[in-house]
Amino acid sequence: MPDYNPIELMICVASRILEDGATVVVGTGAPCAAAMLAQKTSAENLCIMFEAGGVAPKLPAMPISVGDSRTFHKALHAGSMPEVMETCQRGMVDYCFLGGAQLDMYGNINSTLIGTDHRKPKVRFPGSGGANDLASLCWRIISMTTQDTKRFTEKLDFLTSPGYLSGGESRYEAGLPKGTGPYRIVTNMAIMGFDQESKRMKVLSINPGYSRKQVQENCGFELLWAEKLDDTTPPSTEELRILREEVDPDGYIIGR
Amino acid sequence: MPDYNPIELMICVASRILEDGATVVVGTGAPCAAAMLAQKTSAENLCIMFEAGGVAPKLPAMPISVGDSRTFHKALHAGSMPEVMETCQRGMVDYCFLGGAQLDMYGNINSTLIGTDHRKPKVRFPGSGGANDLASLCWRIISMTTQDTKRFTEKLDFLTSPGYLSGGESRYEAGLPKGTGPYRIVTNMAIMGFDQESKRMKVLSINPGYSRKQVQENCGFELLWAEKLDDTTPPSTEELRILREEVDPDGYIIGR
Amino acid sequence: MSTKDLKSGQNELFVSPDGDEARAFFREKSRAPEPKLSSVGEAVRTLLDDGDYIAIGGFGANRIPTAIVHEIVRQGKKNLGFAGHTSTHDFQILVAGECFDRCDIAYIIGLEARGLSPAARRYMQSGRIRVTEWTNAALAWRLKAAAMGLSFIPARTMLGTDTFVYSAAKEILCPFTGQKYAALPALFPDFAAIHVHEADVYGNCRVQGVTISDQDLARASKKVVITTERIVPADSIRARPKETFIPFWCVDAVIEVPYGSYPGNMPYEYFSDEEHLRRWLEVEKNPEEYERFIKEQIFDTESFNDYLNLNGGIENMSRLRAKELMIDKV
Amino acid sequence: MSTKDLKSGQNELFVSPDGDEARAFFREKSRAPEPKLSSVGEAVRTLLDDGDYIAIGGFGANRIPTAIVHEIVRQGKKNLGFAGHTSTHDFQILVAGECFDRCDIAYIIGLEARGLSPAARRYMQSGRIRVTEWTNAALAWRLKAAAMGLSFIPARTMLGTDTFVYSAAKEILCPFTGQKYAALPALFPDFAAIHVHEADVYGNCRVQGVTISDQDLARASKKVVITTERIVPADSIRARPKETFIPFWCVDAVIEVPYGSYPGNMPYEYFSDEEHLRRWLEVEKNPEEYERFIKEQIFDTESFNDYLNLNGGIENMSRLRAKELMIDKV
Repeated sequence: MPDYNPIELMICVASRILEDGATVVVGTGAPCAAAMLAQKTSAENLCIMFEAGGVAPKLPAMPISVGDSRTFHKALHAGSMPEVMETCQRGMVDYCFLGGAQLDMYGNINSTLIGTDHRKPKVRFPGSGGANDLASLCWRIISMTTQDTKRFTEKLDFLTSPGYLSGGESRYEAGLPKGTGPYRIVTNMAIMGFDQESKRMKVLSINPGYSRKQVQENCGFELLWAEKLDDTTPPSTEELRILREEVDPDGYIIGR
Repeated sequence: MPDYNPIELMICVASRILEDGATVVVGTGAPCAAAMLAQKTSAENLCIMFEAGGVAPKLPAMPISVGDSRTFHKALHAGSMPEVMETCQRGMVDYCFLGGAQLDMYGNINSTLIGTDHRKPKVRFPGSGGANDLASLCWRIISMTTQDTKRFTEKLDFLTSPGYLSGGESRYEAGLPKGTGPYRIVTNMAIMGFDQESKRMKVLSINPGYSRKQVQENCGFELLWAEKLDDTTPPSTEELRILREEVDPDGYIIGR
Repeated sequence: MSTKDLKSGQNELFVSPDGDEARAFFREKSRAPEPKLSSVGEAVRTLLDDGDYIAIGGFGANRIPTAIVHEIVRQGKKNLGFAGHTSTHDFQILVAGECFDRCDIAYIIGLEARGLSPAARRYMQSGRIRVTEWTNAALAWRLKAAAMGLSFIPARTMLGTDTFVYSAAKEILCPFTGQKYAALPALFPDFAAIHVHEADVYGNCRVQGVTISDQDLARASKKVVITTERIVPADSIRARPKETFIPFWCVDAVIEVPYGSYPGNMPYEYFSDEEHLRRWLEVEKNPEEYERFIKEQIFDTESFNDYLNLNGGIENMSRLRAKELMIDKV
Repeated sequence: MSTKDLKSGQNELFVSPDGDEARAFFREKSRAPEPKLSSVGEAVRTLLDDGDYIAIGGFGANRIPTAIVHEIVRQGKKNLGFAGHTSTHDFQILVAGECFDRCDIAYIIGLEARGLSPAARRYMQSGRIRVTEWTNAALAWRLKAAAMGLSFIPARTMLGTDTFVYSAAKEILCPFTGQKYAALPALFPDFAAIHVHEADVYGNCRVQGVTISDQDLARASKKVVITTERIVPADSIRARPKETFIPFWCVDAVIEVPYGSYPGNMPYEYFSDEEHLRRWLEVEKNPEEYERFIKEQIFDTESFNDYLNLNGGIENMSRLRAKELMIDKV
């Protein structure tokens, strides 16, 4: 079995979620790497989009900004931010990737602040950026994140971007588009989905080297468990080769 | 005094209304000729726009369509219909020209139908096109039209484009932008404006060769009269020369 | 102003403005960058059904997909809904086939400075057509609302007029200022045809000149057929990504149709054939002559090239090209 | 769903969304095509007042009008409102001058993959700044609503979240479908600065690459300053009218500033100076070093060329150009 680090594992696992012919809005870093890896493995015709307007570029290197030149290098289209967001709102975008400082059992995300005083927070983060928009408007939200009890929390300090809100049908009752929502959470320890009824986070698969107990202990809320719990397929030699040699040869993201 | 026909008179009179540095949306025909004449006389920097998206062209000939190539020949911008309409809605367009089959004392215009059954009219016309939009959104509406009692009517068969609606403040109470409305009606017989309070049509100036009596007799509703009634300045030799030689050398509009 | 005093247009809304319904359709629409080359006959046969609501790109006799409009008539499509937005010659052709039985009206019947179509007028005065009034901006913004994935958009047009009364718009108040607006329902056509200057086989399109409402029409419509003066290599699209006017995922079929906007104007390519358009207006006055003319021009021409040859072929096209480029008087 | 259950964001709306107020301003704004050449100092002095609400074009460290942002700091403008939309390095510079005291937030503090700005974070955690939350699309659409001359636009974003609670949006229902939307109030900035590739002296502008929200920002803003890599003849604009991205009537001042987006990326011209941006993040950790750095980089540089020379001059610019064009590794 090949040797790999947690970020390599997460990128490989996330890349497999993206099917050929789908559309995905990505940010910088690991999500972009996962989408690039997907294009070079199972999803040649995956259409990668960036929120500043870049559509289907031939990425010559990892973007530093979702608006830099690389995001529309030999692209099929260099558009605008409203155009990309409206394409999402119209229902033409299948996937987005989101991260944050905190995540709750309904897949809601905090990227705004830690503290209780909005005007004078303990720690201020960048805010929504495009995250709330993508979480609201794309069909399926994917998150990649290291798992611990601070990050996976019972109660967010601030609900920046919508997951399933308070569960059940609450997301759609709030006015968000039908059929949308969090789809997969890929951590260093496991792969989670969401229960169809309650919309609570449910572990689907455990990564090599981790136990059910560890996955729960590193989560600040009670996890649901799939009836038939899978073992996550580890990165293949070929996936790792492409990731290390073609996707991120400088090791900016995978740290090699 | 030079010889001229009624359409030449109306074009010359209308052209003088347009001041230098203003913006105007025009259609094909006489309005376009008036704007071109203004550019070549008193309003060199008049910015001519067409609703299909053409902005500030160097018109090589009279357009046949407000969307044909001539409307953006060597233009400063070839945009879109929403862009032009939104520029109007934002308050950046000073003038528009409108015509129609019927006109009432508040400057409301019918270009939709004659008859009483909307689905099966006696005579169907093209409808609003962009007329209602321009009448709603530009600051000042100008009309050029031959005057008779059928055209200048007490009651429109259909109110296609808004003038002052039922007078007074009714235009603004309907939600239309403050400070907008019909500004001048240029006919073969006279030049009309509108009373500030009642918003009824008011004769400002009578054209050479016509009497106050004729102007009223050729109007289907009671006209108001300016306290100090002017005599319309007839087209100058120079205006006619430019109109005939440079603006409409083929006589498409002025019929020469 | 209280919300209960707000007025509603009394006429029919022909297409559901529901954003979630549209999203459900768009979710299933292919966004794979795959070749979409087709033929005029196949595209109309497979993508357009009787009863659909359609819209035509361009501006009536400027950059119009004439071959597709002819084919709709030729295949005898019926009971269509039609967006009478900046329509002139396209409207005239569809009237010749009596293809539509309901119409959103902004501008119909006329051909601008050329005059009015007698046949179109007869059709619209017959009482057989269900009609709803709008304006050019209103239909443009209805398409924009749909392209944005919204079910409505506010506008300051149509207010206070009969155009509003006979529309399907509704008054609403701005929640911030109390300002009254006309709420315009999103328009998601079932089918749109757009003629462009250049497209690759995937449907990435470029146009020259004014764009009218085509940027929104391509995005708002559920199925989109592109006719193009020229197919270009995908590499050419990637060389100038800023110029991609319609991205491939909007498009269902791409067909190369040189002189495809004839008898309409194609910016920087060829001017409109004013003689031909005048002939239409002339023959429409005489029903028998009109029938013969339509048979000859549309039903008996098997391909668009046949139609071009019938109307002067390459020689005429070269003449119109010279006129467009203003080298005809040199 | 009844309208009385509709929620409102509880935070402050910094700019009036009133369409008629904006129209009254735009009515008086000059639309004469007159030369508007200016200097960085004059443009900021004459077009920007303390207390104004401002917005910066581009995307934080991509195609930004750095010279104008520096000058705002240098002239000591205070109590500004700021649209924290796709802001990164521009935000960082304005924080260095403590220029703004209220902020609409979509994305602030961060420099994307480069990390977070310690100084910006301190500023935003100080409690001295009035803040209202939004999202990237929400601010983009607020600008679009203004560009359209509307006081609001509906959107399906922010709903159900704390981002909405701490915004100034309001829930509304679609009058056709009953669908719940977030109504976004139009944003008419008092002042915007945008960097472009080419402009003529009248302010007709062209850009290359993605446009982000600048098409709407230029139209929504009451006063607009353009910095441009190159002034081009007006004839060049007329030769390609389709490419005019911002028309002259939006623009109040035009200034030629070569390398004007430095240290940011300018598509097809030069890449961002990552070393320089890293230096900012580094010095911000040490207040004394930070003060020295800001003095040296902004207050003591009399012109933008001085600033460029301080940071490697033409040689460095050539290096960044090679990187952008990907000829640095050849």
